[in-house]
Amino acid sequence: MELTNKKLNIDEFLKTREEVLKTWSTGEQVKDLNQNINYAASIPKTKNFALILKKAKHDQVTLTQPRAGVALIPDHIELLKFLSEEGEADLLPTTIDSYTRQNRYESCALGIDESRRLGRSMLNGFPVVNHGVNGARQVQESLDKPVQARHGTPDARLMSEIIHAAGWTSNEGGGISYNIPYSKDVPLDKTIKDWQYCDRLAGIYEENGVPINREPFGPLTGTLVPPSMSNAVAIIEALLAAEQGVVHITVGYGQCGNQIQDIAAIKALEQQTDAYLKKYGYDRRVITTVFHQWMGGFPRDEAKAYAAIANASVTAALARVTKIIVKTTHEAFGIPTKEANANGLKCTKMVLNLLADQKVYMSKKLKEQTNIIKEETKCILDAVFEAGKGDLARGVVEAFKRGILDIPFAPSRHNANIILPARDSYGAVRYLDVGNVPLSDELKNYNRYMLEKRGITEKRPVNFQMTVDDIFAISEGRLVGKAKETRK
Amino acid sequence: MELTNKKLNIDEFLKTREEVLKTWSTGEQVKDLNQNINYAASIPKTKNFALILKKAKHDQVTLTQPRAGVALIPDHIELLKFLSEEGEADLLPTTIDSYTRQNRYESCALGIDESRRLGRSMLNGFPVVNHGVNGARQVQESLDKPVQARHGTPDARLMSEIIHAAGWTSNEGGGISYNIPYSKDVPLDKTIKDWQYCDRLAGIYEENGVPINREPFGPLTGTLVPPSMSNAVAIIEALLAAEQGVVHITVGYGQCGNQIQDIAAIKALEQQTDAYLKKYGYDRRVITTVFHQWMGGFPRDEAKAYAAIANASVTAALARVTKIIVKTTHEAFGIPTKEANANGLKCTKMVLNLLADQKVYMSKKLKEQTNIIKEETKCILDAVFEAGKGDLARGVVEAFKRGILDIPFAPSRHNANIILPARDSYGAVRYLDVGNVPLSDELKNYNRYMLEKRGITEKRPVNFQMTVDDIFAISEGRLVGKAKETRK
Amino acid sequence: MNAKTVVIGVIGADVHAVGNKVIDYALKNAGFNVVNIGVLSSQEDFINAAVETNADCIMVSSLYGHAELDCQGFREKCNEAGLNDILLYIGGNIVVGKQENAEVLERFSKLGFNRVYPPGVNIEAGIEDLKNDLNIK
Amino acid sequence: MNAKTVVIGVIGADVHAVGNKVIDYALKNAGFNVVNIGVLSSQEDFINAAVETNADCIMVSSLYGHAELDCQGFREKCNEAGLNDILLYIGGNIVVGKQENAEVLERFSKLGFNRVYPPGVNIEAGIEDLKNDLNIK
Ligand code: B12
Ligand code: B12
Repeated sequence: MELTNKKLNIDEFLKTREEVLKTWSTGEQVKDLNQNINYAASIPKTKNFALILKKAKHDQVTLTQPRAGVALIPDHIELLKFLSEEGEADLLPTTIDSYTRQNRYESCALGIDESRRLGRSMLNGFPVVNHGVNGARQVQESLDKPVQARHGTPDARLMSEIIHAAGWTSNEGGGISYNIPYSKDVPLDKTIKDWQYCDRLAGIYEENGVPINREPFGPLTGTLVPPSMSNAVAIIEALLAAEQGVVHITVGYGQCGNQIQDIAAIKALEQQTDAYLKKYGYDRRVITTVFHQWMGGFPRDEAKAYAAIANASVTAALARVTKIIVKTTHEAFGIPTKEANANGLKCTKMVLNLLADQKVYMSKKLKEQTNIIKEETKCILDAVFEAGKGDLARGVVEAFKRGILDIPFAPSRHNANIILPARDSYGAVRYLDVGNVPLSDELKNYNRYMLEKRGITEKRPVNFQMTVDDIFAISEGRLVGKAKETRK
Repeated sequence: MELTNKKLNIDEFLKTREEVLKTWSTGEQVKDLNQNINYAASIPKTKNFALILKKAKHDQVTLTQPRAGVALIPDHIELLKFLSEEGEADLLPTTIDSYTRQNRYESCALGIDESRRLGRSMLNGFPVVNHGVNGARQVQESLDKPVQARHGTPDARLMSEIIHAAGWTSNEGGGISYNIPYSKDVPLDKTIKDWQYCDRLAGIYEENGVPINREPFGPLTGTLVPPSMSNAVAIIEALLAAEQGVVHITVGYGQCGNQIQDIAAIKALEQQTDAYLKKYGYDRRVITTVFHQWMGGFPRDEAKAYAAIANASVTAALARVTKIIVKTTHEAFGIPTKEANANGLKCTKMVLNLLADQKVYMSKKLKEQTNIIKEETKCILDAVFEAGKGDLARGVVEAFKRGILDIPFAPSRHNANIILPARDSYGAVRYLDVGNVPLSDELKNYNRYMLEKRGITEKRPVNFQMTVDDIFAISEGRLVGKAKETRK
Repeated sequence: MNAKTVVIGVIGADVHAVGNKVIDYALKNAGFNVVNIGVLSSQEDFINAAVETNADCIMVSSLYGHAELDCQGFREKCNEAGLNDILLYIGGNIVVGKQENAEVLERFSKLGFNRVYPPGVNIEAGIEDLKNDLNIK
Repeated sequence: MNAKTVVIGVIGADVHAVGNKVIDYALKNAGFNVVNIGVLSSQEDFINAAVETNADCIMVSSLYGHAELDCQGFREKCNEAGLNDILLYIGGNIVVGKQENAEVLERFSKLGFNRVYPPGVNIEAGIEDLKNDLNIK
């Protein structure tokens, strides 16, 4: 089948499905789609991710969600319970381990064994495919809040079958956002197709009365991604999902660090996602937003990590996002303890509470930055559609080839890897090298101008060293990187 | 001598001085004012509080300062060194214990002995008068950053003599701000006179080439003080200090919690202090600002306390204050350990660094709130001048009698204690009962309107219970207090 | 009903007034007769007020950390004044810094306090205990 | 000067690419010959690259926490491939969670690594050690 942005037809879907379920032994258990849906329909509404998000959007409150996952079921349940109770998390995750993400289920089996033997989790997440639908249901049934799978899996078809069958009502990912930052050599047309499958699956649940939330992974590589680039990808994935019948979509954005730019990016993302969905005929979609606390290298000092966490939460609160993904003070070291994780949540929630009744007020600067992001995003999206001759799915593949879409620091061979980002003097992320991203001349000049300004202030050339310094900046205690000599 | 806002004449000053120095044995050691000034002149410029603040203002950076003080000299030095090095504090304090503040030097002596005996500080600060000028110099000489005395002393004349003679180049306090929140029955005319002495002393150093910084204590009772009330007091104390020849003045403000109102308050304070000083002929004054992180009841949970600290730091950074006074995660419990204190500092500095290159941009809302605070402040100040028939010092005494100046929750008998504050729906602090504060009808209506709005939203009467709930709100994890039933 | 009388105040060189005002309000709301001697009060101030008003309980607040110094001999002075049975409560931030609760409790029990409240215990808890201790329903 | 050759890459199912790109840049700046096999690399990928280019050192990055699983038998495989003297470095976030440095160091030394870098040690430190180990001034 050639790649195209069309709703999968059911026969095709079911044929693929048979093969998917064979890729690991636990696939067998979720064979009966109707039964799966019935089970998912039976869980209480208060545990439905999509509905809780919709309510939060309506009430204008921001919900907190941690990342968390360990190898063994009882430990994982204990962990999530702790984050729910002690950490006051509103939404629960299950972070999936890296072997599962690469469909290396045998390695998972080894990791599970080793974890049992050594008494500590040897996997960096919960191997949900190996644990199968019963394991996944056990998790969901032990908790009284909605559960989502958070991963980074290029081919998440089997996983998606298992989690939805277990009543996990949200799935993170997308054909671009779970490929380019998460793999080296998986072709884009394959991941887009595989995620069409996941989206279609969600659509089928939706059509059968079980709202399912889908969340494109906004931050991508989490490192100096210009807002217009990540927004473009989020909007594309929202459109691709909508085509497959997905109704509840959460578009995401990873904090860049300049408060005005970040708020502008959220506003632009929200408004443009809405507008593009309408433009392409996807009505009655429920669009919510998610803000990721700083996704790049984190400060090692705990007090400073708290600062990064709380500062990000201020931005989220003022921008009134629907949910915020929370970091911890252990971020720079490794998977956090449950206590550190709960502390990150509590700190975040406290900031949200302190600012619950406040919001940002429009200034000239905010309007200006919002417009710039929107215009840049439009340049990119126009070019993607054009590259696909009107077909968005094919456009994406072509756009990555040509570097129209180009994600900084991505490991994938299918990413052009030409553009370079850096911060301007105010800490906003700009295109240092715009590569083949088809910005208008005016926008190119603006980006260049803002960086030259920094170059002049700091008396240094505008080049890759600036980018490198910016990569380390936050972990070394500031936003805008200082020239290398002053670094240790 | 009748109270009047006139520069003390030198004979009068020296006559008083003789008596002051007799009030405790260590007074004798600072008898020679010239020698004191020469010593203070000899310390490096980098340790001069006034100069460092001036530079920070020029560079538009925000400096951090902790609170800290223990009973014994070596421990105190160790503490400050730790906060300077590990905590990266830019400015150092010495918090003075509560007995010294009440001039109860015998109790201090007991506290010092008990601290030695028990091996832990039995005093809540550094008893600088008992340690005398040599002890105070030892502290100053052991450190490479400027030192300030922070206290709450109605009669700080002897203390001021000792600290300046020891090269401590900043003194916090004022005739109102160190009386009304800090004592029960000390007459205002006495404290104003006594602080005229302290100001005149600073003025004499200044005239002899040693810049001395004076800082009226902005937050007052730290609990729901409407910005215009604390700003009015700060401006009055700046004017009183300027009359005595003080050049370097830091006006302060304690966070109320609504970001827009807080930033508006800082802007209003800065601009009006400048304007009033110029209006009354005090030229060439160097006005800097200080922002106090939330001064009321603090959350007990450490992660939540970090949130309060960092959230306050965001406001300070965006408002571009010259310095910020830092709280700690132990705030709700007691005097912090040096580690907790350093962590508060590091968290604060990290937020400041993350936002160093950013600022707030003018919005309609910010302009509106700034104007409201300015107008309220002007109503109050006009009435104070009028009450004193043009003499500010006498006006203050009269204004407190009449309740023109009226500070919520103050312990002093000389405070009218009529006004009641409460938060509006956005968390901004308003006058619930305006008492005798002479706001214009328009401003009164505005305050009332904003609170009625909250009453309607929350379906509850606008009364003292609202105030009580707001007192507990932040320590219980939010900004706007919820009705009592929901509290434990 | 014959309202019970409580003397409240903040001991020593302590000026923290907010809690004191809240306690005043809460005790009155709960039906007690409140004699509030305010901040900066000495042991003698408390005792005189209690003797004069024939009080059932003295609720000492101390926020600033000097309570250990300020309360030495308090119970003995109460006895001397004939207040042998008076309930002595203390609460607030009663020691310098964050210390082990159990240890602090013991220190103040030794000083003769019937009930000792660590930081963060609000007055509501004290009122409940008081009702129990005074057999009020 | 005859530039020394270093093979770099990220082992296992690990896709963290940022550090890898920075290390590439830094080693080249420091005058090394860099063979970058990128993320998601197996032990075999590292060894093949080292054999082909006659490398002096293999610098393994592992960020995602599975290094202990991914590195089992690495030194032995090197030996089998005739890379007996090759320097093996590893750095990044090499274990799951925040663990005692000393213990982690020991575990990886046992796996045959010459140098083991805990989280937060930047590549600059590794380059200095490499120069020492290879006698470069
Ligand atoms: C950005 C990031 C991501 C991005 C990566 C994008 C990409 N493709 O590159 C995304 C969001 C995709 C991601 C995904 C995941 N991540 Co991640 N990620 C990070 C983060 C925040 C920063 C990493 C980074 O770029 N740092 C900046 C670079 C320049 O520094 P560096 O990588 O540390 O490298 C430097 C040094 O370590 C050193 N160094 C590295 N290798 C070597 C080798 C030698 C010999 C020497 C001398 C030095 C050296 O030098 C480098 C340059 O100075 C870290 C946490 C942190 N550090 O703050 C977590 C972190 C590495 N991620 C983690 C995890 C678990 C994951 C996920 C499994 C899922 C999750 N929980 O989100 C997936 C893994 C997917 C996979 N299969 O690998 C964990 C690892 C846990 C552990 N070890 O216990 C971390 C530590 C976060 C945490 N505390 O949970 N992540
Ligand atoms: C506001 C405040 C101030 C204001 C007080 C204004 C005023 N005149 O009232 C100002 C700024 C002036 C101030 C000054 C000082 N303060 Co102060 N202050 C605070 C703060 C932040 C809040 C206190 C408050 O109002 N809370 C709200 C009220 C409603 O709660 P509360 O007072 O705790 O009372 C409740 C309970 O404790 C309980 N309770 C109280 N008493 C009793 C008694 C009984 C029997 C019962 C059952 C219950 C009970 O019920 C009350 C109502 O629910 C606290 C720290 C905190 N809690 O976050 C520090 C704190 C009390 N202050 C402290 C200190 C040291 C000082 C100073 C010495 C200087 C300094 N370091 O800044 C001076 C002292 C001056 C003096 N001579 O007393 C310390 C005490 C240290 C210690 N015990 O180890 C604290 C704990 C801060 C800290 N961690 O360092 N302070």
